[in-house]
Amino acid sequence: MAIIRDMIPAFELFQPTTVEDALALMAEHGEGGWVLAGGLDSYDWFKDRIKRPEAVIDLGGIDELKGISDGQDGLEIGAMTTLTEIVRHERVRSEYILLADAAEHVATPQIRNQGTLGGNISQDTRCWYYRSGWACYRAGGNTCYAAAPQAMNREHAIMGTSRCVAVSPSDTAPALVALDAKMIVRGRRSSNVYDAEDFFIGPATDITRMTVLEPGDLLTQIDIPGEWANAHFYYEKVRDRGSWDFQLVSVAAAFKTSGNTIDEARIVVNGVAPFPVRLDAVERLVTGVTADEALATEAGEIAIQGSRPLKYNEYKEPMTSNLVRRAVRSVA
Amino acid sequence: MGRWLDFESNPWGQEVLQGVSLDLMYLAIGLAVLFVVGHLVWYRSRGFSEHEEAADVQGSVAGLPERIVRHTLPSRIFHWTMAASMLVLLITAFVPLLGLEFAWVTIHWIAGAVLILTIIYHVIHSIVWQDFWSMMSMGAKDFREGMSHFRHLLSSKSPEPEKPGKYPFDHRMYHQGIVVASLAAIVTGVLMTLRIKTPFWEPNAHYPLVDQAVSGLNELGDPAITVLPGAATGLVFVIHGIAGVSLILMVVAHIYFAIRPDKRWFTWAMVRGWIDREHYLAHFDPGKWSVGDGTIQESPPGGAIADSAVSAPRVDD
Amino acid sequence: MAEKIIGTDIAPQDLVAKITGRARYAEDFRADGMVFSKLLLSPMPHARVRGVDATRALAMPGVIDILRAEEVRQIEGRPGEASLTDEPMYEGQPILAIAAETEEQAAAAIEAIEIDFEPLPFVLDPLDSLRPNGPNAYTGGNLFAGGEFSELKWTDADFEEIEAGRMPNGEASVEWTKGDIDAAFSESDLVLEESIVHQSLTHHPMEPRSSMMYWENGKLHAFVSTQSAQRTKYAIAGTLNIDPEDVILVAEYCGGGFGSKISGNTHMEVPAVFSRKIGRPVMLRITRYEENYIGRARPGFQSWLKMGFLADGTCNAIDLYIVQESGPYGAGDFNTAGMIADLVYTPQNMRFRGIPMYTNTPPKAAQRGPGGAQIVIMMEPILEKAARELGLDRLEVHLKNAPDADVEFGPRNSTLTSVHAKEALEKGAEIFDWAGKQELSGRREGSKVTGIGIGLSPYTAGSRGYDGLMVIRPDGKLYIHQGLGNLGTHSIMDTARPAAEILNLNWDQVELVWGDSSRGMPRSSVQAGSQTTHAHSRANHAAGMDARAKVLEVAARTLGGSPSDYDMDSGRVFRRGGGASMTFAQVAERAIELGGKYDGHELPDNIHATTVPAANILAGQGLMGVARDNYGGSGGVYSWVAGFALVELDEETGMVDIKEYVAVTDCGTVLHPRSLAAQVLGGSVQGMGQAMTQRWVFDPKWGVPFANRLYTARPPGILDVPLNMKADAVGIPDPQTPVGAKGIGEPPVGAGGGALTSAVADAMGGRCLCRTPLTPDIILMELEGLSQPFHLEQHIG
Amino acid sequence: MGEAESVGLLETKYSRRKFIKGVIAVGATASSASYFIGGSGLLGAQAVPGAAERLITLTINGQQRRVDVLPNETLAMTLRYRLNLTGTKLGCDRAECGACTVLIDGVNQYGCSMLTHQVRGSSITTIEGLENPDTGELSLVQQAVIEEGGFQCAFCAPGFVMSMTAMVNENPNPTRAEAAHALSGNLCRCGDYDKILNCAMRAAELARSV
Repeated sequence: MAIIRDMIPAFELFQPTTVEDALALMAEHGEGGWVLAGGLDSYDWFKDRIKRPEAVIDLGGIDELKGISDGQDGLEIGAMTTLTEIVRHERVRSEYILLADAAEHVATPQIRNQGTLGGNISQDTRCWYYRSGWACYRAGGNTCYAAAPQAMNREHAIMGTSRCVAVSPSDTAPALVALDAKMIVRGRRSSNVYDAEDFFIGPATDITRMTVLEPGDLLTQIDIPGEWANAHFYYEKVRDRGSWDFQLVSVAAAFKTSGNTIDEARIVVNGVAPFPVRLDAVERLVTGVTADEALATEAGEIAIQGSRPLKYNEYKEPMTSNLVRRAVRSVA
Repeated sequence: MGRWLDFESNPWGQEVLQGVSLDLMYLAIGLAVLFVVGHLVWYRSRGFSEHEEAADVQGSVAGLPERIVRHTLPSRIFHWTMAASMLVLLITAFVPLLGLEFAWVTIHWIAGAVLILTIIYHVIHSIVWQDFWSMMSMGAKDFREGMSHFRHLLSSKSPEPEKPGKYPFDHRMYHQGIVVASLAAIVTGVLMTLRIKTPFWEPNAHYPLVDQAVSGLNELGDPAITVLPGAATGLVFVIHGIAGVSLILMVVAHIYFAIRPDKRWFTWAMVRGWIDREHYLAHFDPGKWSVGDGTIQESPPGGAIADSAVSAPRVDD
Repeated sequence: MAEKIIGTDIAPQDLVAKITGRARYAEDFRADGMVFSKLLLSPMPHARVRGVDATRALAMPGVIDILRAEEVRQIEGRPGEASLTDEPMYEGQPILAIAAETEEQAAAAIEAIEIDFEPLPFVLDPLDSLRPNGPNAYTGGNLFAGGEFSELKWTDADFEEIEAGRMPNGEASVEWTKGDIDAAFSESDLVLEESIVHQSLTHHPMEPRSSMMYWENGKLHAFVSTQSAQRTKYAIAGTLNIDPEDVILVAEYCGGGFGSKISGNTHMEVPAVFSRKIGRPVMLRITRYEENYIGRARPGFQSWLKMGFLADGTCNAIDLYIVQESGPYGAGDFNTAGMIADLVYTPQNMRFRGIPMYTNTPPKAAQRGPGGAQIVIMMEPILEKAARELGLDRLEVHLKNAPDADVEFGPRNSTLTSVHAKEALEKGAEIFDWAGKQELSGRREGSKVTGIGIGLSPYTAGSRGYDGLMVIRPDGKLYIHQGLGNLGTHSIMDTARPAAEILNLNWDQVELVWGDSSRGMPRSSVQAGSQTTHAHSRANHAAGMDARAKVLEVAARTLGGSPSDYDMDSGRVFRRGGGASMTFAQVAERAIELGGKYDGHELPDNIHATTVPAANILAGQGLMGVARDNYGGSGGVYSWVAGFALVELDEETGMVDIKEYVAVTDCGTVLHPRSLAAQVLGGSVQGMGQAMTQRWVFDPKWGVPFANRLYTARPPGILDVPLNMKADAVGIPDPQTPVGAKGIGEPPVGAGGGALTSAVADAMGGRCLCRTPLTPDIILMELEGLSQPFHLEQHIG
Repeated sequence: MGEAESVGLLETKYSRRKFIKGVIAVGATASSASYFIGGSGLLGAQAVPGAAERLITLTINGQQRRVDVLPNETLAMTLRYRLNLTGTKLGCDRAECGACTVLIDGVNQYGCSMLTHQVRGSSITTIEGLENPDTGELSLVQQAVIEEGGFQCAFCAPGFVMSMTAMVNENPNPTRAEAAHALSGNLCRCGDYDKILNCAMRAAELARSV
């Protein structure tokens, strides 16, 4: 069968207005169903004619999934809230600027105007072998083309790999892990709450998925606990171009400080593994310590312990070290 | 009826083997269950005793020790490590496919490495201290022995089969089967492990030379080009898969017999290392498995030697 | 007195159409019964089609027909590109086309085609092909000369030299020398030697090369995306082997080409042949994915450069070896690069060696400043290093080596009409405040280091001998017929200005006619190599003079006296010192009465044969000005751009922030300041992308490109360039052309890119990464003292 | 000279030629040469709650347009191939260049990367809708672009103009850096960013002055 791109194959479109209807449709269509949020990841798959759902379930009409509201403690963000709304939201800016920063680093204004928080964290990896429709492990095949000796893997993972070496592409994911956000996932019958940290899974657990979401599951809401409100935050993303680009490496960190002593920290890097990586060792190192250049440097070194670069991505080690160093340095 | 093999497109759009399908795994599990149930039913129907038959001792026990050493400590250690690693391998291979997700890859290849080591040990050990060939080689006589044993099982009218040597026909057949399946799984397994990150090497997804061999040369006969890249990969996965499912079958059967009351004394032998005189005389032909004089009781220097002492030259060679 | 037109800012006449959506590009045209065509692309970098089974595809709903390679023109006996082929030379090469009522049906049909390929050996990296027993792009070999294929291989010894970082001595297919380099190097006070890799990169114009065509009454109506117009009409006729007058070319607008659509493109043959075959209009909508493959790319270089300098900064010797990644059908960049190196540094001793190596990658073509841009970007960091080691100022070194008007360069000692490189450098240095910025060089703030750089870049900027054609119609307006393509440089309007001034008209008395060959297009240059401004300001000048003379004659013949008694202003011709006068409207009427040469029924015999049919269309419609550019001249026409950049390099991330950029050009008389600035800065921005972000990546195992999307190929965005950029011009007219104007399209690319590679080298304390693009990973690895994962590989990233 | 003539020339001349019936009267061809496959499983699915109907009404540039849209059809395709609003360009069809930028309820988004069915309830503005429908007067942003002589090949221009329009409505007082940020979702391969920023700043200036 010859390959052709750039025409979306036919599918049925459903535009439910309630979560119940959406879940029912998802249950009805199972593997053949495709949930559409902002769609910017989905259309790529469709136009490449690699993913061919029989039914597309557009969440755009479900108002209960949109908007940001005050929870009893912290914020409750509907999964279908656009990134632009998050960037501009007053309370997000004043108390959780980390999330606004991360959201503002996503792609371009047009994409932020359409892309949603739920979509941004649920999007698929950008490994170009996988996205080219090659039958790799993640696609159900028996090979990782990106880990071959001569393979082009500049953007791939240096840690957390297992057969698959693709990285998590999301800019907001590390911020949500750093903020200890809670992901509310509704299934047809049950509904679960995951820590952001556990929401993202690696290939060792399931090589075909980036998150815990299975067919039939719907991420409905992201809760930002008040605990980290107004903490000292640091976000930075290194990319090749000023817009459109996914991160090479990014860091999102939250510190509770007294003076320049770190009482508690959550430090997360992304672009280095198939999931946002929480640096527990670094957190332990810096907790209860007064931040200074020496500490920052040590934190940077610990950050990349156990990393195993591929042929073309060794640079991610110093880059990750330096970003973590800067995050800690920002407290000093 | 499902498909037994899966195919995929390589990056050039050519169709290549991907591996065995899940259906084949389900088939194997199904057959295993069928065999066990079938055997139970049939065994009952033939009215054999569910209990260990009392060994009616024939011939004299004179000069025979109380305990006949059947498996020396090293052999037993080997057997149980191998069994453990084999179980781990099967579980880490098939349980994820049945839907229970966990990080299995590392466990799987480490268990594989253990299996390889135990087998190397076993081969060396049996070549040096045991009669390697007596186990491996099967002669016409062995088959006759096996057939008569089998006929007797089917109908009590058929004449009582003559007793076997240390390792009865079915045991040895089973052993050969395991040898073939494990070796196939190990060779392909190693090739597959080359494709993932281990502390020993960087992953390499391709076997150009094997591809070459599998797909042959193109019309130009130019060795610089592989006609069907990725063809070897699929073959490796298929062989590994087939070996895997046949191991399921054999292991299930093995365990089933091991826990059957009437065969349990075999199992105990693998635990304790010895069988009692009565079982020895009841089930074995001292001519084929002579345990010599009683010197055995004074535990000799190293069970290994003792073991070789009991495996006497076989009458049929 | 009519307004001054040359040198003033006037919004381009087509701008309103462009920003209201009225401007129609090729894919915006529709026709009754139009069907859609889709291409089947090769999945392999080199293969042979063994069999095609389209039975299932052709039976699908809406599917009309299939077009195979044997139905289009094939180039036999030499490497030559066909629009469809059964021996694909690169992954993504079109094999066949399907036409269907809808594009979706056509796509589905392509998927339903069973096609059997035999893979053939392929090579992506020229050096691999040069290795002993390395693969060849063609089954016949890796070089083609004298009508046959041959194999060029280097020895293991050569590759040991390469591994050791030295220039190899392997056989070259092109070589020229001047002076005595060995003697010169022995006199040099400083000799620098580097291996340098310049990446290959796709053109990626905003508009993919879509086209729509149909046949009516034996004539082909072609709606295409092309840089040129008149010449494209003849290109289409040539491909189809039909009478050029049977081609009606409609190309009102072109969404960028940068060298990839010079006279249309290879694949416009598909809708032309297909629509003739099925008798219905065919739209071939080229997608960005397809554009990545068939849209052309700049050839990459793997090269070795040895430069000798005297203590005073004089470059006294250059030894340059370039291996070019030429794709399956070749490119000439490497030769130009050698000449430009000689021109910019004027060493009196030089050796140039080059190999254009065929590879199984998408076809290469001229890309804005072909060869020149690459070599400038490659050499500026070496100059930075030299100046640093000699304790000299880079500006001084450039000034010392830059040529004057008497320069002779290249293998044939070419000469130039005018050179004001030094003036450009000096003016640029002044605007940029080079002296002041020197203080900032190497300044450190936190992890950020400042670097400044210069890029000095020349390129061809003119040609001669084309025709001008214009008519003053009875409505009193001057209709200037342009055979040029409207590719966005505004030259289609700006080159008309001289005629308006010669006839002393106001700009609103002038109409431009372009974009449709049936309306009369004079013989024109192709819109490539920055020829247009020079060539057609001359051609329109000549035709304007012809029109002026005829207006005066008509006035004299009508109102008495001799032509010299008359003058003209704002559309009225009058007797000097008052008295009788005529409007241009009356002049046009009168010209039609007089006939003969006045209304174009008699044409000058020196105009080009392809101008005649155009003039015949217009004969009798008014007073015709038509003439060939006979102004002559000797020597090549080159323009220059001196670029100056200030960057901040973050040593912890490897990210480079371009803070300031200034560019000054020597391109003779300025016709349109704002459009000139746009050309200079726009070209510079492309150079910035070339130096900093754009890449082309191939998987070596499968020969498949991965940077095949805009976000992976990374052309520069608005946040990747300085917020404020300045452009200016020296403004000294070229003495050999009546208007004094030279072209400008090409040179800024090297200036923008070179200023950056130079500035980054400066920020890194004189370390040359000797590789583009300068992405954060490469820079960071260097700063951290880690060894790069590549050596001289061409397609990485 | 006004551009109306120069481009008008082309059109008046065309309309005299019979073949142009096809080329210009695209309104007709939009339906005849309809773009996608006719049928789809959707027709049978309309009973299902939330299933989208194919015949829909879109509000485009202030007009109600009734149009038959497939479920898998993007807005850019509907505009270009069904409604002949070809000012919305397809540069990449992958949300990577911005040439297809349109305003959805005043917000700039990529027309190539949304399903037409998703914007049924919304007010859609394309480049063709910026001029004053009564006077034909150019919008402030368009005037600013003319004043600054913006763009080169201009294939990106409609997208940029739409983004500039969204920008000045949101923030008529941007710094040059803010303007660049607002336009960072549009690509210009001619590299004319400096002039484009001049246009944006001038547009904001004009917007402030009214």
